Amino acid sequence: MIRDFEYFAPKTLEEALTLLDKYQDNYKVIAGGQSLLKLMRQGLVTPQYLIDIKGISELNYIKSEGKKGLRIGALATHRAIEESPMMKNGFSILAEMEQRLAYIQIRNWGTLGGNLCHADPAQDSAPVLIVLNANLRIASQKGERTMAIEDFFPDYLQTALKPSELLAEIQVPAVPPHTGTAYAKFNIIENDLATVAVAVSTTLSSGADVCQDIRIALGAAAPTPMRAKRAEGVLRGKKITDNLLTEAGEIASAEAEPLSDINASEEYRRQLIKVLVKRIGKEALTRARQA
Amino acid sequence: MKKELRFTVNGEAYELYVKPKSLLMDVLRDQLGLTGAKRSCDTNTCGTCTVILNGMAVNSCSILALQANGGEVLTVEGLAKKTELHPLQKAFLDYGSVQCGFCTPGMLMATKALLDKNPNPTKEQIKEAIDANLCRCTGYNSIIRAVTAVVKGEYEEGK
Amino acid sequence: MSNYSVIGKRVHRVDGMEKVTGNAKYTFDLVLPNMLYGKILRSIHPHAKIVNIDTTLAEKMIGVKAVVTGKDTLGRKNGIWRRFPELCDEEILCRTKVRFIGDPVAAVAAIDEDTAEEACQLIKVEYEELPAVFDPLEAIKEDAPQIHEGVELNINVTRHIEWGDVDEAFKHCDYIREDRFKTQSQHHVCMETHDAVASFDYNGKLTVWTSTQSSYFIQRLLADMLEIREGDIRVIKPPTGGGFGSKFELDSAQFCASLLSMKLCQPVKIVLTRAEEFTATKRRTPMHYFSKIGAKKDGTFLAKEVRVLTEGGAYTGMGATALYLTGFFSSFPYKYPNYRYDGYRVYTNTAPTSACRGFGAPQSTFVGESQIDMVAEALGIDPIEIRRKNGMTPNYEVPGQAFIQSCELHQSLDKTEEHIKQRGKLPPNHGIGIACYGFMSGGIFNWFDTPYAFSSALVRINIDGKVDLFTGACEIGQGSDTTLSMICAEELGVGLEDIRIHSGDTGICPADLGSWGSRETLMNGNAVKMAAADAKRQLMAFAAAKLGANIVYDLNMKDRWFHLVDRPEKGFSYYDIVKGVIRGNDGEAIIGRGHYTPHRKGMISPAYSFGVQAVEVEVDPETGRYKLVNVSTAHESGTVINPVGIEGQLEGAIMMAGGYGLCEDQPMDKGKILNPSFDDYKLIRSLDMPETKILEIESYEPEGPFGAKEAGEGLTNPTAGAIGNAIYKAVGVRINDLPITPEKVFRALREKEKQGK
Amino acid sequence: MSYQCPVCKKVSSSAMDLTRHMIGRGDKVHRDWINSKGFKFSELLALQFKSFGGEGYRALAEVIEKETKLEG
Repeated sequence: MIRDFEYFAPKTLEEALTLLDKYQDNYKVIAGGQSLLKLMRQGLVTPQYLIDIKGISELNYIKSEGKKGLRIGALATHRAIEESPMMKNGFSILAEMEQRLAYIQIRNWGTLGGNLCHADPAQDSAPVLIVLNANLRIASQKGERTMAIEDFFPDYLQTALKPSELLAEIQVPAVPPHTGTAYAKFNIIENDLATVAVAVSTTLSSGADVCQDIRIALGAAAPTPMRAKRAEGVLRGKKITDNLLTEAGEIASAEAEPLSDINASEEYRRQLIKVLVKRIGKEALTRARQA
Repeated sequence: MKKELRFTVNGEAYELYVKPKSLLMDVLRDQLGLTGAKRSCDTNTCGTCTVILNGMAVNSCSILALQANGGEVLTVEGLAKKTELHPLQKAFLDYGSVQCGFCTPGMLMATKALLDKNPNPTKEQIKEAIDANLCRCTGYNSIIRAVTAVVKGEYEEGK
Repeated sequence: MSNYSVIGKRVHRVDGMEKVTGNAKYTFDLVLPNMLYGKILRSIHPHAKIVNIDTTLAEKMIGVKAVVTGKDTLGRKNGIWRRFPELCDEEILCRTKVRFIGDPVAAVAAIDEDTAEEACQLIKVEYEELPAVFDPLEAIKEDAPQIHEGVELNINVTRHIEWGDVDEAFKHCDYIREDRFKTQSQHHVCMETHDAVASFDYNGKLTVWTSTQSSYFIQRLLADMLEIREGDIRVIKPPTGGGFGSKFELDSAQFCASLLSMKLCQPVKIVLTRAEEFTATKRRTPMHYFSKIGAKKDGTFLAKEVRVLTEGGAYTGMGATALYLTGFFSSFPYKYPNYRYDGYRVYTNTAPTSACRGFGAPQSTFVGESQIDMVAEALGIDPIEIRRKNGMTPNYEVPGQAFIQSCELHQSLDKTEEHIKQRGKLPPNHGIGIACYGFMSGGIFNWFDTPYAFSSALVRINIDGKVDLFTGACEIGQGSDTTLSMICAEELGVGLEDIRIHSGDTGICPADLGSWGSRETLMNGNAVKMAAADAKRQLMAFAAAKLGANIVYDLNMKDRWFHLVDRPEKGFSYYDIVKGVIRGNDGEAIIGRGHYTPHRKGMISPAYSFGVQAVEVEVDPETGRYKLVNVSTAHESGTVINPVGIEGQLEGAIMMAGGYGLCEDQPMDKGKILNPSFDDYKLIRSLDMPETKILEIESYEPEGPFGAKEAGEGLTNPTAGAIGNAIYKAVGVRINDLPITPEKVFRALREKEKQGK
Repeated sequence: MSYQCPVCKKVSSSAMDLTRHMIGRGDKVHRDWINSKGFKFSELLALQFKSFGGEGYRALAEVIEKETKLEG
């Protein structure tokens, strides 16, 4: 049963920030609400004030700014991103990820910003945005700040948002040349929440077939989305071989901190990380060579 | 504490007063008597409450009614033109895509939304369009056959 | 082909129009004037004494109209095995003790659902926790907590089946193997949860609209529990969103709504949430299986011995029947000359286990078909060949148990073999596994102790020739309204559009046991056919007299035309005959009566379906994840009355049985079900659904209407076993406990690797 | 050869069959008789699902063979 709350539907960012400032931490912000309403119906979240930002059109956009890359308003829906013509070249991975995120009904109403703020470690969007090196623009009445998405998830189901702050924009820098990106999640039922998810972005030095830079991100492998930095170390600066990828997979699976739950044991999750890092690393490499 | 909700449902304009916590599904079912959209899961995971909002298939159990303010809603009750069935409805009958029927309204609206946007979907796209919609009776394949038949034009007007 | 005019044709469901337009009004959709909404408060402990229930705060709450607890009941114990009082063990509203997490302790009626739910939270229940037991192997120990007074070692029921001399036979076997298996729980997952609208009026009459598989059972059980005359209770079954075995016992929504309504003389509606549905309604029975089988070198089965211990949960429900059927179907569909089964059902402090589509047979088929593949491999015999060698044939008697009339198992095996050959060489990590199965066409047992015929029907022909068909059969999505209307139309010689069916309303329909055990087509079908024939006879008599034809001529009616069989052009229109007969009957409408109760048909069922299923899987050896690629089924169900209906049953069963094999389970921690939502309870969705193929089989069942038999539950039986066999074929590992999750496959593969080294 | 249940007088064709009858009944009187012979009923029962070959049955059957055989 949903508890009663006081409802506000600001039409501008300014109005929204004023309300957030006024109600400090007795409020909850709702965008698409595809996760939030579920929690509210179960009585797990019972806000006194509900601030509905879904109608703030100035936060609903997808812009391509050439060298600066992509700028995605926090209220852009998953479906809009999935179908956007701007999701090409290095960004097509975003569309691929979105297409496997839950179901069309949910993608139609749910927003990327809302998905990130729900901060579920098993969510699809975080690992991909982490390997794409995305930044988040956070707004409040006191002003704006940006932070790397990597730092956005301090703990399980928690974000770095301070009271009265709002996630306004996701900034995805242009993908460097010779870069390949790939994403995959493991689940028993297609499009279900990930048992384990892996995203990899590989940049090859021009000419030589050497790994100039690599980013590996894991979902559902720890209380928060995480980078597998030690695994990256294995590959960075080297010519990537199957053996190296296998080694990277083993190291990634060692540095992860997966839990045991009804979907999979910790041990099995580690095995899945091992396999997926190897496979997705290879996929990213192939794409980098084609890029 | 009730708030005004103005929207159109199946072409009719409505002005209602609803509690902020009312879900779109509740308003459609309890206030407008449109009981086609069902509730089966409480967790946004079964698709039986699917309606079309502003041209998109959505789960009406996971949208606040007030979020539909100013919007256009189509429910299964608005699918047929008076007594003339929509091609999808005819196909569902012909291909045995209906058994207990509890998921049928959601299935119809999900596939309607698909065909409105994409008149020639692949089989994979049809499967994807109903992936949110659980059905314990049919095993989905007869529904996929029905939609495919509509796509092939078996149900164009006059046929 | 047949010369039938209605049956065997591809027709629209008679309830299809209402369903595709959203017009169909389910119990879930019903709203009555002055109606209240109820909620049920349930136990949070697996086993506890109820010391006190304080409802004062809840009663004081604005909007709350009534609160009931066990004290407001007559203290009767409910059970569907009415013939055996010791197995009627469920109070529904607990008075002194709760036995599982979810056991109802109180119910509230209020002006809306939210108020009722809040009121439930205001009810203070004082519990004294008792030690609880969850594992049947623990529950049978001397020092285990006793769950039901006087039931020692928590043994609820035992079943024993035996024929031949098993011990002697094993001595003559060339090959014997013994294996242990475990099967899990599965939930029915009806899309419409359990719900009811009860309305008790000032004349003391109770009307209940509810989503049920048997309106007659609910009527009778309510009469027992509430001490109201059967005739003063009317149970109406609106369109129903699925049953699958979960909806023919009296449930908490029906009982609590009725009780609350009786306190207020106001309609009360209760709808279970999905979480309640998962945690507080019954489920498929988990079983510990020990199976020993012995064969000759050539693959002939000589003997089989099976022992089963089932997790009963807190109450009996239909568990006793599941225990018996799993024992019987462990011998199916093969000719074991010597067979022995010992089954024990044990109470535990978990959600009760009961009937679920397949009724004990999915468990036994998974075990039996897995083990037969192991035997075949050990003896170097082809899996199809060994099944051919031992498979049942027409007119076979299962000693002391059952008599099989029609049986096209061998035809099904041939078709399946063809199909596999056509598939040709498989890609790496693919495998095709097969499983044989069979099922009953309705049970013969009468533990319910009904004085009525198992099935009954009434046909009334009105002056304009429109036929009203009244039957207690319950349309729950499986298509009985359509199939029975087709049978009625065919027998009468009219069109399907001439029939209007009225079903599942105890106020106007003759009693019928309802829709479970795959009984409707055969049992109710026979009753409908008999009623139609009775009405037709009255028309024929009049027509014969009117025609004044020579006595040697045969008369018939077909497509609404009475005629001489030899000279079809000579006759009258059906409509004229109907008018004539009613006039001749002094204006009384034409009434036909029919009923069916199996006699001298063995102990299980009057007829059995048979079939073979081939499942192709693709396994990822690194993760153990596998994909169901294709499922092809040769199902033999006698004459096909409603082809569209059979396709639906067949493909739908694969969704449910595939899930049973792959992912559906209800893991628990100290009696608490850990996945009570669709987030965590995994179900096959459209993207996971395999290609399905139907291999058509010709057959005819003498006992069935127009030769028809079961096509509902049997199809749930083979899939899990076929999946297990397919995975073995693909990557060489065998999983003996369901569900066969990717993680289990992965672990087995790693084990195999270790041993390889 | 026939054997009679010392508790409820059921007659069986073999000691093994009578053994199953007595374990199968599982009520107090049958249990007490079995336990009085130095067996632990619940262990015999549990054995049926844990160990193969039903050693429990056989051991009890030997006792029954001796003690419940009917003459003639």
